[in-house]
Amino acid sequence: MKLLEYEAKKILAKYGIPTPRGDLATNTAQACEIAKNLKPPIAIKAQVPVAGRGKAGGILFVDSVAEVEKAAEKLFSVQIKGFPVRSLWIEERIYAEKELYFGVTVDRLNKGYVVIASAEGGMEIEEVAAKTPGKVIRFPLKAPYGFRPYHARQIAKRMGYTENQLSTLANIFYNLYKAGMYYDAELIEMNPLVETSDGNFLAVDARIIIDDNALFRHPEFKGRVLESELSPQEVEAARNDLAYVKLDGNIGVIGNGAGLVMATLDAIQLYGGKPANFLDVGGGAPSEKIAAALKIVFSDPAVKALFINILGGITRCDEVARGILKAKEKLGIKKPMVIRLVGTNEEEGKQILMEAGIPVLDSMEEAAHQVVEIVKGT
Amino acid sequence: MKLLEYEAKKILAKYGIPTPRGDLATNTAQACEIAKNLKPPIAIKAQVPVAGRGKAGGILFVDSVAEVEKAAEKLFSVQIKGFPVRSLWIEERIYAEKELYFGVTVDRLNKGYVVIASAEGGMEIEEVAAKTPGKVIRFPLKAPYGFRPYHARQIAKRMGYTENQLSTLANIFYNLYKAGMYYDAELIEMNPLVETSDGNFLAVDARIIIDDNALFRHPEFKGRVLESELSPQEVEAARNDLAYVKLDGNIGVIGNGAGLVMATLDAIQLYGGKPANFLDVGGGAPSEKIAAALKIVFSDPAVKALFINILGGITRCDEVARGILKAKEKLGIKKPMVIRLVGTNEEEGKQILMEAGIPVLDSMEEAAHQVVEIVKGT
Amino acid sequence: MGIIVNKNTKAIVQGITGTQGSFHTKLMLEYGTQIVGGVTPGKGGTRVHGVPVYDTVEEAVEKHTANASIIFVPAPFAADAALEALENGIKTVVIITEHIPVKDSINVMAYANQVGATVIGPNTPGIITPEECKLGIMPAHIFKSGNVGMVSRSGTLTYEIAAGLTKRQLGQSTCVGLGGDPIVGLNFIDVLKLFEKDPQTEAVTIIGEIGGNLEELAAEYIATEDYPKPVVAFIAGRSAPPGKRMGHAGAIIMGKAGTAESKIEAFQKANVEVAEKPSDVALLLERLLKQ
Amino acid sequence: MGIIVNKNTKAIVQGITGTQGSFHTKLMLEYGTQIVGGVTPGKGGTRVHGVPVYDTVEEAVEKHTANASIIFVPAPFAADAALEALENGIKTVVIITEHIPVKDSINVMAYANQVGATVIGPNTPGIITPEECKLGIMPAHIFKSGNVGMVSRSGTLTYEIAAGLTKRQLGQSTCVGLGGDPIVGLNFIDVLKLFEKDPQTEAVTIIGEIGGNLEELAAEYIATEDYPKPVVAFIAGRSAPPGKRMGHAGAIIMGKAGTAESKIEAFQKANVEVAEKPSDVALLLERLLKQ
Repeated sequence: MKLLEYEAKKILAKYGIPTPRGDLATNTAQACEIAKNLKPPIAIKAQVPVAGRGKAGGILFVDSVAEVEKAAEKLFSVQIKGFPVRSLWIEERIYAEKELYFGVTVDRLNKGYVVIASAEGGMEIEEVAAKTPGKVIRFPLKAPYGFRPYHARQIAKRMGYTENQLSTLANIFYNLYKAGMYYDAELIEMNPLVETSDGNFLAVDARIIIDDNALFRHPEFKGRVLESELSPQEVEAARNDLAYVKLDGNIGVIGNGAGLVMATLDAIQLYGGKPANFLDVGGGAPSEKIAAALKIVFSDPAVKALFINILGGITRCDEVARGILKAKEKLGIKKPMVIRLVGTNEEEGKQILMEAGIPVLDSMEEAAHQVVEIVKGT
Repeated sequence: MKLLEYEAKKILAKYGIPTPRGDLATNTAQACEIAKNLKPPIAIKAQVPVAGRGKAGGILFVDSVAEVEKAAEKLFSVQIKGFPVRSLWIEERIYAEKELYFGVTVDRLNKGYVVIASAEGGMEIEEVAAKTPGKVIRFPLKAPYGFRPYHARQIAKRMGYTENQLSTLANIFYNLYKAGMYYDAELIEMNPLVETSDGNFLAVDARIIIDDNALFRHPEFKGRVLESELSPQEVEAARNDLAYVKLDGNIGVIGNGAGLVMATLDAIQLYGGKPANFLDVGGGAPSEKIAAALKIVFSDPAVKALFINILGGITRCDEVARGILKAKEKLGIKKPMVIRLVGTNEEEGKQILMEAGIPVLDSMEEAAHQVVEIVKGT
Repeated sequence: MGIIVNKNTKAIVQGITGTQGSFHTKLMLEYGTQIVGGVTPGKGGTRVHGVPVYDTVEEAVEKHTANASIIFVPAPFAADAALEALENGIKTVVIITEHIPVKDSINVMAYANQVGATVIGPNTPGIITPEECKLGIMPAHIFKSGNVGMVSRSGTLTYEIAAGLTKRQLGQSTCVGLGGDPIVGLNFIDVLKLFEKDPQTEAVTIIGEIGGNLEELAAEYIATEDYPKPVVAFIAGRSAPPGKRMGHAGAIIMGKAGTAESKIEAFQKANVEVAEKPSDVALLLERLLKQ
Repeated sequence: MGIIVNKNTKAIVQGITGTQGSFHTKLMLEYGTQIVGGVTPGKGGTRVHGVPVYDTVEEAVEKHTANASIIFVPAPFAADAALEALENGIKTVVIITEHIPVKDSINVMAYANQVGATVIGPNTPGIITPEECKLGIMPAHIFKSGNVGMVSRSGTLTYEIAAGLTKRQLGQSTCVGLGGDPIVGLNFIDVLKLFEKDPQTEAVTIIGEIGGNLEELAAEYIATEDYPKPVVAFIAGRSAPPGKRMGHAGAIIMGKAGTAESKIEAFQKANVEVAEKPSDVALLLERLLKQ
């Protein structure tokens, strides 16, 4: 679960990490009210769950309180990378003497958390990392000991800080880590962490992604899911515990297992088709879930035909067949469907569909080929 | 820091451990008010920081709400093991089908925490442990992994519980451990943890001792020190960061270092004297602290003579000498003092005292012998 | 033979009384796997498909000298179950459970590393050494004993490819599902090393997918170590749009890795044949094994 | 020679810029101890009595190949300092600091055990191998090199006894202050084992006190292992009133142990001479060494 900037900053503040003075506005009047208590220049920042918001025009700077109204109005009226702006974070603009980067995330290879830090942070940090890897510190953490205050000091030292700045910075690092662990963050980062001309440090932007699997430990986020940020299909998929991603083609795809669905998309593309979506029904889906999946896929008007690819393990082919019939009946589906169905209860499933006049194939590649041909013919 | 029963029970309740229904009363009227909301029989329990309170008459049981007044009045009027009763815990009396024991404490040998559990708990648990050690489970914990839910289940199982009771009990164990770790407890125990006739479990008594050295992590206990529970000498000693224990003899003792002071007491006893106290000034005490120590010792009217035994390491003999003179002057001390002073700045210290007409010895044993003879002569 | 599990493996099932645990115990028993006991706290003394159930792993291990465990315990309690198995001396732990918090998995892997145990998963279909031992939830009939070692990050896609191999009489030595989570016990390189030492395995197929850089690292390993057995790879997700990276940190760790392109390129550089379609895996293996 | 520290020990001082750290650095240098560096975060680049100060142990170890550390860091941060030393490869860590929370000490000891390092303290006067190396706060002039190994739980009482030995020309091989906390890195048995192997040590004196059961266990060890060097014990606290036990749990762990009586009895059973007064230790050792 991605937190918005303002949520992340509130958590940082709770852990004693300095952030610029500011507050959240959900309308222009509120934005102006907040600005009155701030010292210009002021930054007006769209609260949208995407990276690269600055480059996409989601952050405006003004030099006086009087200019806040116009800037806020402008941001409330646009979409940033497809997301409508529902709230703004209004804060004092900080001029950076230096922009640092500090973050903690999960490192697959080392099977643990890893701290990433750089004295050359900011928007170009990925490029710094790619071009001059030596400027980026990667510090893998050893479970169960984790990140300790002296690790934080080692990193601050390697970044070139000494004296009071070393201790101040190390405290910020350590506290960010603690916040990340408490909230089960897959990612927690400050970028930029700004060093001001008077030698202080402030987290000017922050990002936290909480491990969805750990949300049961954080009931405070219950019901936070921002459905308004999802498409209608995504909302429906989430409700039915289906993994759905919209793509820009015209062949609907339903399958069981992420790897198999991905391979199905690849096969469609290989034969010259364009998938309209990724939809994984997961393992052991009952007929209702299958029916819901069909409904979601066909609610996308771009879909000209559907390819269902099921390899039954826990998933039972007869349940899949019943789900397909249910959806077909209920939704009055007229568009063509190509069905590949093998595995557990295969014979029963095939029989159900054949009795309803729906042909079933054995080979996924053959089926992929067929659905592409069908769509080409329409 | 020893918590009182009611404080311990509030912590247990916070961690989801069932305790009998009850509340705290600081006067008899309040006790009666609380009792009205309880189902008799009722237990009235003096809140005093000592073990063995039950045997000392600190717990009374009554069969009706009407009898609470008399019982409360009685307890408020007595002392339990020397402690006046300032509050009562009024709770529903629980009849035990079985009394269990469960606690977590520090194990010097294994350099870690240890869980102790027994299906035969209650007041006689020490005797059970001494006579039939097999009935007591000792489960040393391995840092940093600690006690985990499956350890709790293993212990519940070894105690003979199965089915739902196993899970319920394991949860209680695990939660007690979590409470203990959170509060930096040197000891946290439930005794008895009662199994009722309907198979439920309740912590009928609980004890928590918090590691004094960890109190900086628990500001909620700041200022909690119950000075009313200490003697005037102990209060004065605590204020001056001196370790003072009242004993029942007539020779006052001041020394630096707990081991040395203990050995000094032993030497006095060896020569037939009786020490009036233990007082350790610690390391590097300045003259003011020495003077405070003398004041405390002489405020005990039983003291007939004082033995000061200083082996200077960090402690400077000249500071000690100055402190002695300060106190002597300020308090007008007339009682005899035997002083043994060696180590850092020994010559200077001796000179200061000799100039004031106070003799100084080199051997602690000789000095101990001398002070005993002086007191015998008085 | 095969790797990690074989006909001498004596396994317990943690969470045996749950729907999935009970169902798959039956299937594993039918396959011939030695399931010697089950564990569900509070259900000790009962039986599931004839398998005795215990309250603790401690008892199950004591009574049956089990050396493996398969875990179906719900996510919030699964890491605890894995640690229970590891602490009680189990050296092979298969965690079927999905949705385990990553922090919990990290602790499990650290402990497994300390005690020198193998963890498969979490979020894995499990492991099968065909005709000897199945510790997992994969459909058994699609596998057949043979000389191809399989290692994969996905479930049904592996079945797809395994079925394709079996159809063409290419049996498998062992098929290992690494698991779909960011933190899993084994990576491709670990399994490649095991297959290298296994006399039954004559060729290996790696089934990867987009995300992470474990495929790239495996390719590098094959190249630098001059891996002695032929390897065929398949990567799912060629058609996927550029993925969402996990913040700057993710981008820094991964660099350009993670896309199907990057992975395929890495394998090709290592002279590993990459199959275009799932059914091509069998064809490429056939050719390589004939050489 | 002696044990644990000797003239080849190269030590750093953590918390060197504090009052105690700076003061004792001077005394240790004067004694001839090789203090190669100091650590205080934020004070890197300065010097204390000529010793270069670093911000991290990492740097100090890198520049000076130190193999020991003495810690004067305040209690809330002392455990972290100890872990920093241990993680950076320091194999002998002396923690002078008192009032460290027991939970923190437990973690330090677990980590030290894992990396195979020796921790002395916390709450210890330190360790001295007379005329070679002093890593501690004990007054130096009362010690003299010789063949008596000393191990003690207390500070000034040890000085009392050491001074008594020195006065009678009984020098010491090494004197180890275990530390007064419930959780310390070494116990009597650990040190007895080291003295057994040390050729310089010809007799050992154990200075114990009431509380805990480590003296009883040491006595048992001496008896069952038939310890080959003569041992003299002194126990402080014979006149102490029955102590307060730590709840039922404390009583259960200790049984009857903990009193001076119990300890003295245990040593006598093990044929260890127990001194009645501090000055008797030297007399008993003289007699035993003459035999």
